Amino acid sequence: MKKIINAPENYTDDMLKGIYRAHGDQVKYVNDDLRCYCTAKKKDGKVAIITGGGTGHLPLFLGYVGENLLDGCGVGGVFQSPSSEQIYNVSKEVEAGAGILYLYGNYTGDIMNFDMAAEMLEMDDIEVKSIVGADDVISNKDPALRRGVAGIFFMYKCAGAKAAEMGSLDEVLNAAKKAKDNTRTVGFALTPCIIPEIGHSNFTLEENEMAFGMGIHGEPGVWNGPVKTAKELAEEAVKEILDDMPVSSGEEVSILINGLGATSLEELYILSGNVSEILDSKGIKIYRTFVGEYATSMEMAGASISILRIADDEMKKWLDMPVNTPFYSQA
Amino acid sequence: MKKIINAPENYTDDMLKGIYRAHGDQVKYVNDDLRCYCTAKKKDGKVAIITGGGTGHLPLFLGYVGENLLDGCGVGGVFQSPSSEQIYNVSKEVEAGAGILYLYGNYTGDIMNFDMAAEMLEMDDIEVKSIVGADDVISNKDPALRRGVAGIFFMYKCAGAKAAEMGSLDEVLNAAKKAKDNTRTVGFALTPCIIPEIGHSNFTLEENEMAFGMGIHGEPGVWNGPVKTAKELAEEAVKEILDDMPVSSGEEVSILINGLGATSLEELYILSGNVSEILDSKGIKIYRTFVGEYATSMEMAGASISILRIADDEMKKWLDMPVNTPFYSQA
Amino acid sequence: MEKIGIEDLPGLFEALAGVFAEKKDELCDMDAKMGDGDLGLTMEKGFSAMPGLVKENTEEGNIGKTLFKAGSRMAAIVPSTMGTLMASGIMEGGKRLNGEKEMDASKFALFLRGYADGIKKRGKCEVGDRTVLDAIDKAASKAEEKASGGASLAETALAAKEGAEEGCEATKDMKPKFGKAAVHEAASIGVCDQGATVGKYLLEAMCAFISA
Amino acid sequence: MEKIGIEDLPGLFEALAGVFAEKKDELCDMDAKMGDGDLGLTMEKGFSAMPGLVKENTEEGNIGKTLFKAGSRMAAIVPSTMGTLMASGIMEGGKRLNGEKEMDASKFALFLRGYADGIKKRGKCEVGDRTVLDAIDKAASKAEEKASGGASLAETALAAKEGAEEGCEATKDMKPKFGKAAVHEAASIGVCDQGATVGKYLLEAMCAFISA
Ligand SMILES: Nc1ncnc2c1ncn2[C@@H]1O[C@H](COP(=O)(O)OP(=O)(O)O)[C@@H](O)[C@H]1O
Ligand SMILES: Nc1ncnc2c1ncn2[C@@H]1O[C@H](COP(=O)(O)OP(=O)(O)O)[C@@H](O)[C@H]1O
Ligand SMILES: [Mg+2]
Ligand SMILES: [Mg+2]
Ligand SMILES: [Mg+2]
Ligand SMILES: [Mg+2]
Repeated sequence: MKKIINAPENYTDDMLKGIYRAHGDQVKYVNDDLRCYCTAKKKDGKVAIITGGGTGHLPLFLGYVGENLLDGCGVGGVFQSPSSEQIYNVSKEVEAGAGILYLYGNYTGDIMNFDMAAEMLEMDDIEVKSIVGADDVISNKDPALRRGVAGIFFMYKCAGAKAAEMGSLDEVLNAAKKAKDNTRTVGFALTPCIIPEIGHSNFTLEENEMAFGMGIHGEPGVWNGPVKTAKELAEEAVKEILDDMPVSSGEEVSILINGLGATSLEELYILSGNVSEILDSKGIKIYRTFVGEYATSMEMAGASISILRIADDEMKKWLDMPVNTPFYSQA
Repeated sequence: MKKIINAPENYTDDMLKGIYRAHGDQVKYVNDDLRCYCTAKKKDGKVAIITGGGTGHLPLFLGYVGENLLDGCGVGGVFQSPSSEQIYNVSKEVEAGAGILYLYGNYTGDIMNFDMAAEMLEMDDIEVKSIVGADDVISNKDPALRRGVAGIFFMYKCAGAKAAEMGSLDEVLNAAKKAKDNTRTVGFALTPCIIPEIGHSNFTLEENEMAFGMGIHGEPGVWNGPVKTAKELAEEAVKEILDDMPVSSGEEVSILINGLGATSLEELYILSGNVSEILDSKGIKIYRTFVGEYATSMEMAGASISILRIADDEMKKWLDMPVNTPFYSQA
Repeated sequence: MEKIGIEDLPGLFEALAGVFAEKKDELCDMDAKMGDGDLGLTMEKGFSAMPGLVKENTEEGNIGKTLFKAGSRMAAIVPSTMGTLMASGIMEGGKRLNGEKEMDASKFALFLRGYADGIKKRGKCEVGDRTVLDAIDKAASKAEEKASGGASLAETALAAKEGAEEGCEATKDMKPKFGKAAVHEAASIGVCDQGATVGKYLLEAMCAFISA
Repeated sequence: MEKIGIEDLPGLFEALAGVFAEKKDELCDMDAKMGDGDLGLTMEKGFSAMPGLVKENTEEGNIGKTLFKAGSRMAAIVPSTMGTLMASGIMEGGKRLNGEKEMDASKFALFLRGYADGIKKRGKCEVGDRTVLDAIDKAASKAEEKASGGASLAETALAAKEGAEEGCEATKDMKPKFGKAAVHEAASIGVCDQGATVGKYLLEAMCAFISA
């Protein structure tokens, strides 16, 4: 394992210390617990949106806490859920009188802890609604059982914008739901990653082997085989997505080409170009293209392709809304 | 070689096609040559700032073309200079009546081609001044002969801000120079990268070996040895920088913790935290902390640490100025 | 041992922690085949924290509340799926024994039923979904049957252990429904669910402690 | 061959391209030890483009202008350090022969002097800086000496070749001043500069072509 770290068991907390030291004007932690990550710019009367999940996916999850996006994040250890207590403490801090939306990925550990936190808040008479990202087409035939991956960005964007417009809790939930219903993702890995405390990767890929459909924690994919070209990968991924969520010629979409960590931005743009060509050939219009690292698995090489079907003009307005966090800005 | 690409010989052009397809509202190319990369938002009467260099360092170089930063970029093949003709064509397009500043890295190939382009522009009576980034402390004892690496970001930021303020060519040059004189960088690599057309890395590092002081094209470093901790690396790098550019207790600096490509953002923040602690212990104040991928070597693992000594309040204003490019935004 | 008192709890959980330390790599490997490979890690971490948590959270004369409070602290330490489920089991099991001084055979069965219900509620799962519940539910049923017939704590624990083993074995033929494993139906055929395996080891270790 | 005519240029550059195709890996390896390892790649690419460029840019009766124009096109194809230096050499060499129909011994010497001056100007380097200039400058001097003594083109080319070899050999003891190699002084001791090695192969190939 080659990493720029200190003691592996301090990985998450050392990272958090660096983040608070760098961005103390924008974010802070509460309850003396580094893992209770909150915006420093609370806005009265706004629905508070809270996310959370394991460490190892930066800028996901905490990186989306900021203006016109999210308000707080429970930070777990590497690939592990934050505790219900931490989520509860974040909730108490950022709640601003209009209720709370929990918006996170569809992983059992996270669900259980967010549910427990919500039960604790009920006792305090604070209203909480929950929605999970579940965009990974390959992970399950049943949409309700799919993993949440990079496509959660679109949910953040839409819900964050609606909350910034001072929408009600139900309206913010509906914005998230609209994004969720119209988002699909397919990903693939070229190399594994290593959990610092474990010290070796939990799967291996041969010199020229890749894994199509692999999960962001290294959950095995649908096929392993020789590395395909960017164009072939784009074709296969877009097909999986459109088979699951048909988009007609003339309709508009937004695309997100996400790097898993080690893959260069150069490659992501090659892939983005290929995805665009395929959509062009089908007469599908592209409204906005996002390319970069949005949801990673530390130093895993690979990428994911997300497509958001533009449901209406309101959604475009949400996508266009400027955002600003220490990790992500859109002017 | 595991990369998400099509034909290796089309790497640069495939990447550029993807970029123009994604960001056609903000950037364009001229002379039917994808490698002549220009802003689509030319501003009359402003000094035009042009950069350029080899492909493989995204977001460097073209990623900094945009509002309040740069106006054009000559794009070379992987790790190769753009041609003088390409630089000339970009210059003719973005020149807006107030002269041109060439601002690029201190590499012989680039120098020769920018010089040739400048000679061609002289014939057209267009005024050009040139300055090179040369911040890599390790690369040479003589500051004039040092390589330019991630620290060029500070030069872009200062010169771009001064040009946005409608400063004269000399004023913009001086802003770049002020940043240059006060910037130092030290970097280290944990893994090599592979030039697509070559297909194998041009150096190797053992399972637990790293290279301190390595160049962004893989030029050998000052020592190779077992991977050190983030804290040790921060100490060694900061020492090299401050030995070369003393900063006293009470003075202010800005820091840039840059990832070389495969290193996770988590690790960069761990490193950033350690650098901050060292500066804190010396009584040096940190004005702004930049963490992320600013100048990469495709999929090389490693990082660099840049320190900018804040020369005056004007420099702070330049650092604070919002910028917006398809690759980089600061609100 | 005829009854489990509050003072026995640290020793009980030390025994469990010992078993999970031993099974750590095996569980991680099982989990890696289906999921993310952290299962052994979190089980060891969670159960090895419990002896201390039980001591810190002891409520004099109330073994139920002691277990509930220690369990809720454990949830914060290992918030992974199985960590949370184990904590939820201990908490709900503890709730059922609220006010009790100690556990005899029938209270042990009560605890196990609570343990199973805690998992069921928190995991929104049913018996047959190929989870840890399949092992624990069967353990609770067998314990209830034995205890209601007047058996000793040791006999009840033995029945519970056998139930857990049976329940775990039965997962071999079940299709995974939840999360990471669900996509790998093929890989799961003929193999025990890793969570159910945790349940089996848990009851085996409890039984060994009680019979020792 | 007694004179090099415009019609000989494609063949000349084909011969050069052949040599650099052969030396490609060797040059890449030398360059990797000191710099970025692309040297062989760009030399092959640049010189193999030249036969076509010469044909496309032929100026009837003006070998100088033909070389100048083809060289400036080559600069656009291989804009790396050595690519640009080689192109600059050909361009400046061509300028010195502006208006000439062909190259005899003394014009060949003139061409080489221009070649060296082009490198010197573009690279802002001096003899002794451990660069390609050390090989080309020595080649030009030896050619000038021979040609001024009335030697044939072949004799002049032979002298130039020997000069390039000498100049290249001499870089072994020179300290690198420029760019990527400069930091690796130690690694460079006793080894020829890779750019000077290019200069040596260049003159060897020219000499072989002229003498054939
Ligand atoms: N919803 C659920 N209800 C009950 N048990 C579950 C549920 N989901 C998963 N499990 C159990 O958890 C085990 C995996 O535990 P663990 O490795 O901690 O999960 P993860 O790493 O996926 O968070 C599975 O083998 C299964 O027995
Ligand atoms: N300023 C210079 N003037 C003349 N020759 C130079 C100069 N800098 C480098 N060289 C020559 O170029 C060679 C390296 O060429 P090349 O590999 O193309 O450079 P790079 O890859 O660094 O752009 C060196 O060995 C040296 O002979
Ligand atoms: Mg990365
Ligand atoms: Mg990267
Ligand atoms: Mg697991
Ligand atoms: Mg080179």
